Amino acid sequence: MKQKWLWSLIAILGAVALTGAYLTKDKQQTINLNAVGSTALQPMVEAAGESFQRDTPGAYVNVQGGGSGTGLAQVQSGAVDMGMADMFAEEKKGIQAQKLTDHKVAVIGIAPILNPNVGVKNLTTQQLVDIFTKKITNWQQVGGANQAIVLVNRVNGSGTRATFEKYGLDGHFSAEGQEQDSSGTARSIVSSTPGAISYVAFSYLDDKQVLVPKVNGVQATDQNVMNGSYPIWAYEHIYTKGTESSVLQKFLRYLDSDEVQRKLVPQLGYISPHDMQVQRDVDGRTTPVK
Amino acid sequence: MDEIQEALTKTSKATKKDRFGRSVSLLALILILAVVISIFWFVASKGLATFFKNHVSLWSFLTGTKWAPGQVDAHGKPLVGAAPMIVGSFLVTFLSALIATPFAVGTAVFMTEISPKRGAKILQPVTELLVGIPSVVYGFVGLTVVVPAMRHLFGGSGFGVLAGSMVLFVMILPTVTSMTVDTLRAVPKRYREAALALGATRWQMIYKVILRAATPGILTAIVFGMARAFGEALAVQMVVGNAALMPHNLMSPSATLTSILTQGIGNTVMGSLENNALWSLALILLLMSLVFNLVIRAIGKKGAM
Amino acid sequence: MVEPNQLVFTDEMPDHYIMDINEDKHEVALSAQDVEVYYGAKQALQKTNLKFERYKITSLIGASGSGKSTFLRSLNRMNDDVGTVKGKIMYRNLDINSSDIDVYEMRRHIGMVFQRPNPFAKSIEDNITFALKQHGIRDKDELAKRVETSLKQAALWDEVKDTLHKSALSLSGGQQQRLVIARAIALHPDILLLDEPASALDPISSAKIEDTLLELKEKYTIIIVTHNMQQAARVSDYTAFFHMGEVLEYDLTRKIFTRPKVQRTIDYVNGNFG
Amino acid sequence: MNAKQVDKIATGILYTIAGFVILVLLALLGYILVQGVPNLSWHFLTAPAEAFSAGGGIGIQLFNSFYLLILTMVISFPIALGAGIYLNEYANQKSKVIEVIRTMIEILSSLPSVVVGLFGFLLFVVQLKLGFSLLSGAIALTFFNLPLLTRSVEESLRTIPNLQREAGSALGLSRFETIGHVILPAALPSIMTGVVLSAGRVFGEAAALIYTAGQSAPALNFADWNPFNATSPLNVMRPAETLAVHIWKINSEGIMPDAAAVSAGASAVLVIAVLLFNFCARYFSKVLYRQLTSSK
Repeated sequence: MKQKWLWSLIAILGAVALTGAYLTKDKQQTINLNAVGSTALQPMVEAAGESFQRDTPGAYVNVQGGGSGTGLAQVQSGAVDMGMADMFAEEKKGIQAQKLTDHKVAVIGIAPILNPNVGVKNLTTQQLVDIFTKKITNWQQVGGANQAIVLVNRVNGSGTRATFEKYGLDGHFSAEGQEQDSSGTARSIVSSTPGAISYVAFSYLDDKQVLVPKVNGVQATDQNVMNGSYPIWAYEHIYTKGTESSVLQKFLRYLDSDEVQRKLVPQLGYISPHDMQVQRDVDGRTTPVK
Repeated sequence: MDEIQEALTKTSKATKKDRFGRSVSLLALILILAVVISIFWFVASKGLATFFKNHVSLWSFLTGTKWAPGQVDAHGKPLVGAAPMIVGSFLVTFLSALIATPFAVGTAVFMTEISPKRGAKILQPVTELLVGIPSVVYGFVGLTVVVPAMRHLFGGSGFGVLAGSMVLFVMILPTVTSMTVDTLRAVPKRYREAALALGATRWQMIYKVILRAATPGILTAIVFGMARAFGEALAVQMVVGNAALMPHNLMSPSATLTSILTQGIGNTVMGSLENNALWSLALILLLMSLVFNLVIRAIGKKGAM
Repeated sequence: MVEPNQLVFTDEMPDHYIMDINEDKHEVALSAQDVEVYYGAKQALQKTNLKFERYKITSLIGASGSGKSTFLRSLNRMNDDVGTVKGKIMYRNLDINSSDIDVYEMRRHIGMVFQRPNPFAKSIEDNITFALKQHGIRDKDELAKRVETSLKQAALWDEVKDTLHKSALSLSGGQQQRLVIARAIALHPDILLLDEPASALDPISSAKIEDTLLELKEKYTIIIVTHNMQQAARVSDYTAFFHMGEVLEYDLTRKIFTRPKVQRTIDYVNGNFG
Repeated sequence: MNAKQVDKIATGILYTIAGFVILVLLALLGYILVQGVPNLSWHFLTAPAEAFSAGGGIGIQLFNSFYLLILTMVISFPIALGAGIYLNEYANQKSKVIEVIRTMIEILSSLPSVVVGLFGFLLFVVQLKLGFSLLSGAIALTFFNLPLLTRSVEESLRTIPNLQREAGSALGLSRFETIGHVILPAALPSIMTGVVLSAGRVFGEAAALIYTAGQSAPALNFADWNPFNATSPLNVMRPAETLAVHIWKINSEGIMPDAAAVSAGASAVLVIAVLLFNFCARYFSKVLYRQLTSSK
């Protein structure tokens, strides 16, 4: 039958093409580096990976989001080479932090954001605590417009929320309220909802859309984070496990190099750990850098 | 034995082909079954771990109203009360079905009884197209159009059960409509002719004959739409507000099972209580899906009698 | 022509009159022995014993639900999926109702035509050649020959010979039914089972089908279920009368229609009943 | 009020409802297109995405979406076809087991796709070490797609009258031959509709892919079509962010200044692609149907 002939021919041609392709494939051995985790860190590692690949033939950096929890769990289980996280591994339940190696690749500042109609220029830590625990429910009570307060939280377990609660709310848990799982959505909700308050990383701050109040009289700027006067910030971590391959070590060194830290990090709205005049440990103790 | 007798007692080529076809297609079915069972097993084992490994009582899980898996209550028990999400899911589901039903049935009647040609020409392709729009885009439109509209109409933040229901209403409308159309088309022509021959007006024919005959099918379509709504995640998540609080009115931000599940899963560590509790939500979704299916089947059986 | 005195009649029960065919003088093509059909727990056909003579047309008549179609469909095991058929169906000294028999092969020899025309959604030509090709006939000339002869035998050739490539669905109901008959005989079966082949057709198409059957009789053994008394009287040599799931009378057609022996048959053929 | 007046009013109401629904649906489509189409350009459709500066395109994502769709269909269609055939043609329709199987498949179809995605993540990406790859994504989408596709195949087959099956068996054809040459061709248009609908869903699916095909789109070398090379577009082991995932990502975490425009443009492209896909499939199935059913 004609059809049978045709199909066999196609099958044979396909097999030949595949074998040919396999035989003529790039001889270059590729080494994959996999990074999974925090979506906040994803663009930076991705961009760094692209330029790293250009300089290191055969290396292939594969970066995926999935959330800090996923990243830490996967690097712990050995499924990926790097776990990207917004928090210290010690802070995440179910992670045995002592088995992981921490690489602090960036510092991220987090600022409260308000809907522009609120009209509040400054908030003290106490006021933030009262707002987020619903002791204060109207902006009038902190000198703003007569407008009910709408809380927009980040998801329970997200690094941004953990950092904000720890350093912005002095360790208080926020009351239940709306939750959004991404910075972009949180910002657009705040910008369009009268009376809304949320918090996002500095890279999402946009004066046209939202109002950024001072915290305890300190402006949310990179400079103030560096000198330690602005309290709400956290490290962005890359965790690795056990012995690192030479290519992985090279990539980690590259992430710490000036090329990344001076150019890429500021471009993405992060702060380089190199510029920090203070440092912090897991328990939140801040000490000056020598 | 002559040639024909021999041929009759031998296994013919056709039989061999048939055996081949039967085995291959059975294999495909078994493959799907394996997939289904492994997913069920996976969800069940993770979802049940909350109760067996983490010793959360089923009762407090289903009735508790505080959802904060990372924290513990005064007795040192984890705060995993799923009641707000369960209520939220049911609210948006029923509400969206309630809004969608008259529109879907009306449109379907229009397409089959009043203007079959135009109806099919415009609505059919539009319906199929809408199914292809990703829920992210629905959510995006919900965020930029529905939520502000709700805010202007009813005050509050705009996020809440009602906004979620409105988005779901548009999402399930095409499904419910096209399934209803199928049912109405299946009503035998002689019913229509008989009714009209008896002097009934078109509306009487539609109302008293067609819709009566098609009721089981229409119910199935609605339950099917509800099942869809119950499982929808991304779009609802963007507009419902995601506050794990008992909704006290339709405008207060609330959460659904899917919205909490989707946004929480990446931030928890596999095997931890926080993670298992989320899988318990997935298990509820699975069981609800089973319930919806059984309802559809029950309606189908009743209609067949 | 078969003469009544050549036939042997068996047990003359008050309400049954079943003729047996003398196998020494008449070749039997197919015989049913104690055939019963059950649909689930419900018995649709009582024990039935019938012999069918080769190159004759046998009509099965009776009211709706009398079991005649059920019986016919059992003869080439079309009821396998829907019910249980007990008893023996003997064909060429083989019980074709046994699991040793290859059903598909058997159906090549015992073909069937249904009440509603069911041509495939293919061209006229492909409708006929499709099954042939599947059965391994590849030769183009042979295929063309079979198409022509079977269409001629089914009295359709003149109407479609120029449009063999057109879709079979474009034919009229009567033409479709004749095409279906042509499709069945193209396989050169031994026996042809027809289940009310003309009931859905207009009188002219119906008459054409009858003519076709009379011609086919030369080469095929035909068993036909019909509701139409006149049709049975016109085309068949033997007639079996079915009632409530059993055969009440089986005899030469002209006897059934002129001198039936069972009261119910008299009622039925005279139109007093059913 | 007499019956005639009621009839008139009811007809009026039906017209209003239908009109309203059409209006809502068209407004939705219109909104997406009006927001998105002005952002479209050749550059936008072909350029790679930018992570944090303006002017990025969606070229790679667009290619990924289509490639992933094809891969998914290649895997899932034969399976769904086989299972659908078994369920409708071979299985004993009264069997309780079959009913249970049908229910299970239905339940799978209403499972949130994020659950399917996570299952795929744990099984393929982690356990089977397929990594974040097109292959993992295609298998996860297959899981997500199978129930619907099976159901639609089964229902398409059910609409073919039994007369056709009887015709086949009366000719001594095996069920397999009858299905292959008679039933399937006749059911083809309806099966195609099912395929198109499920393709639309696959094309727009995001949640199941976030954890399987991944959320990054590494640069591709469109001059290298050897499927075994790392940067080849055809390589199934590479991570591949699709258009729907891209929209999701830029809506949630996008920090490029033109995020809103990119998102709107990408949404419009998605809708247009689904639209085109529908038309092509419809045309194709018509041609195929004509070819299979009668030679001219």
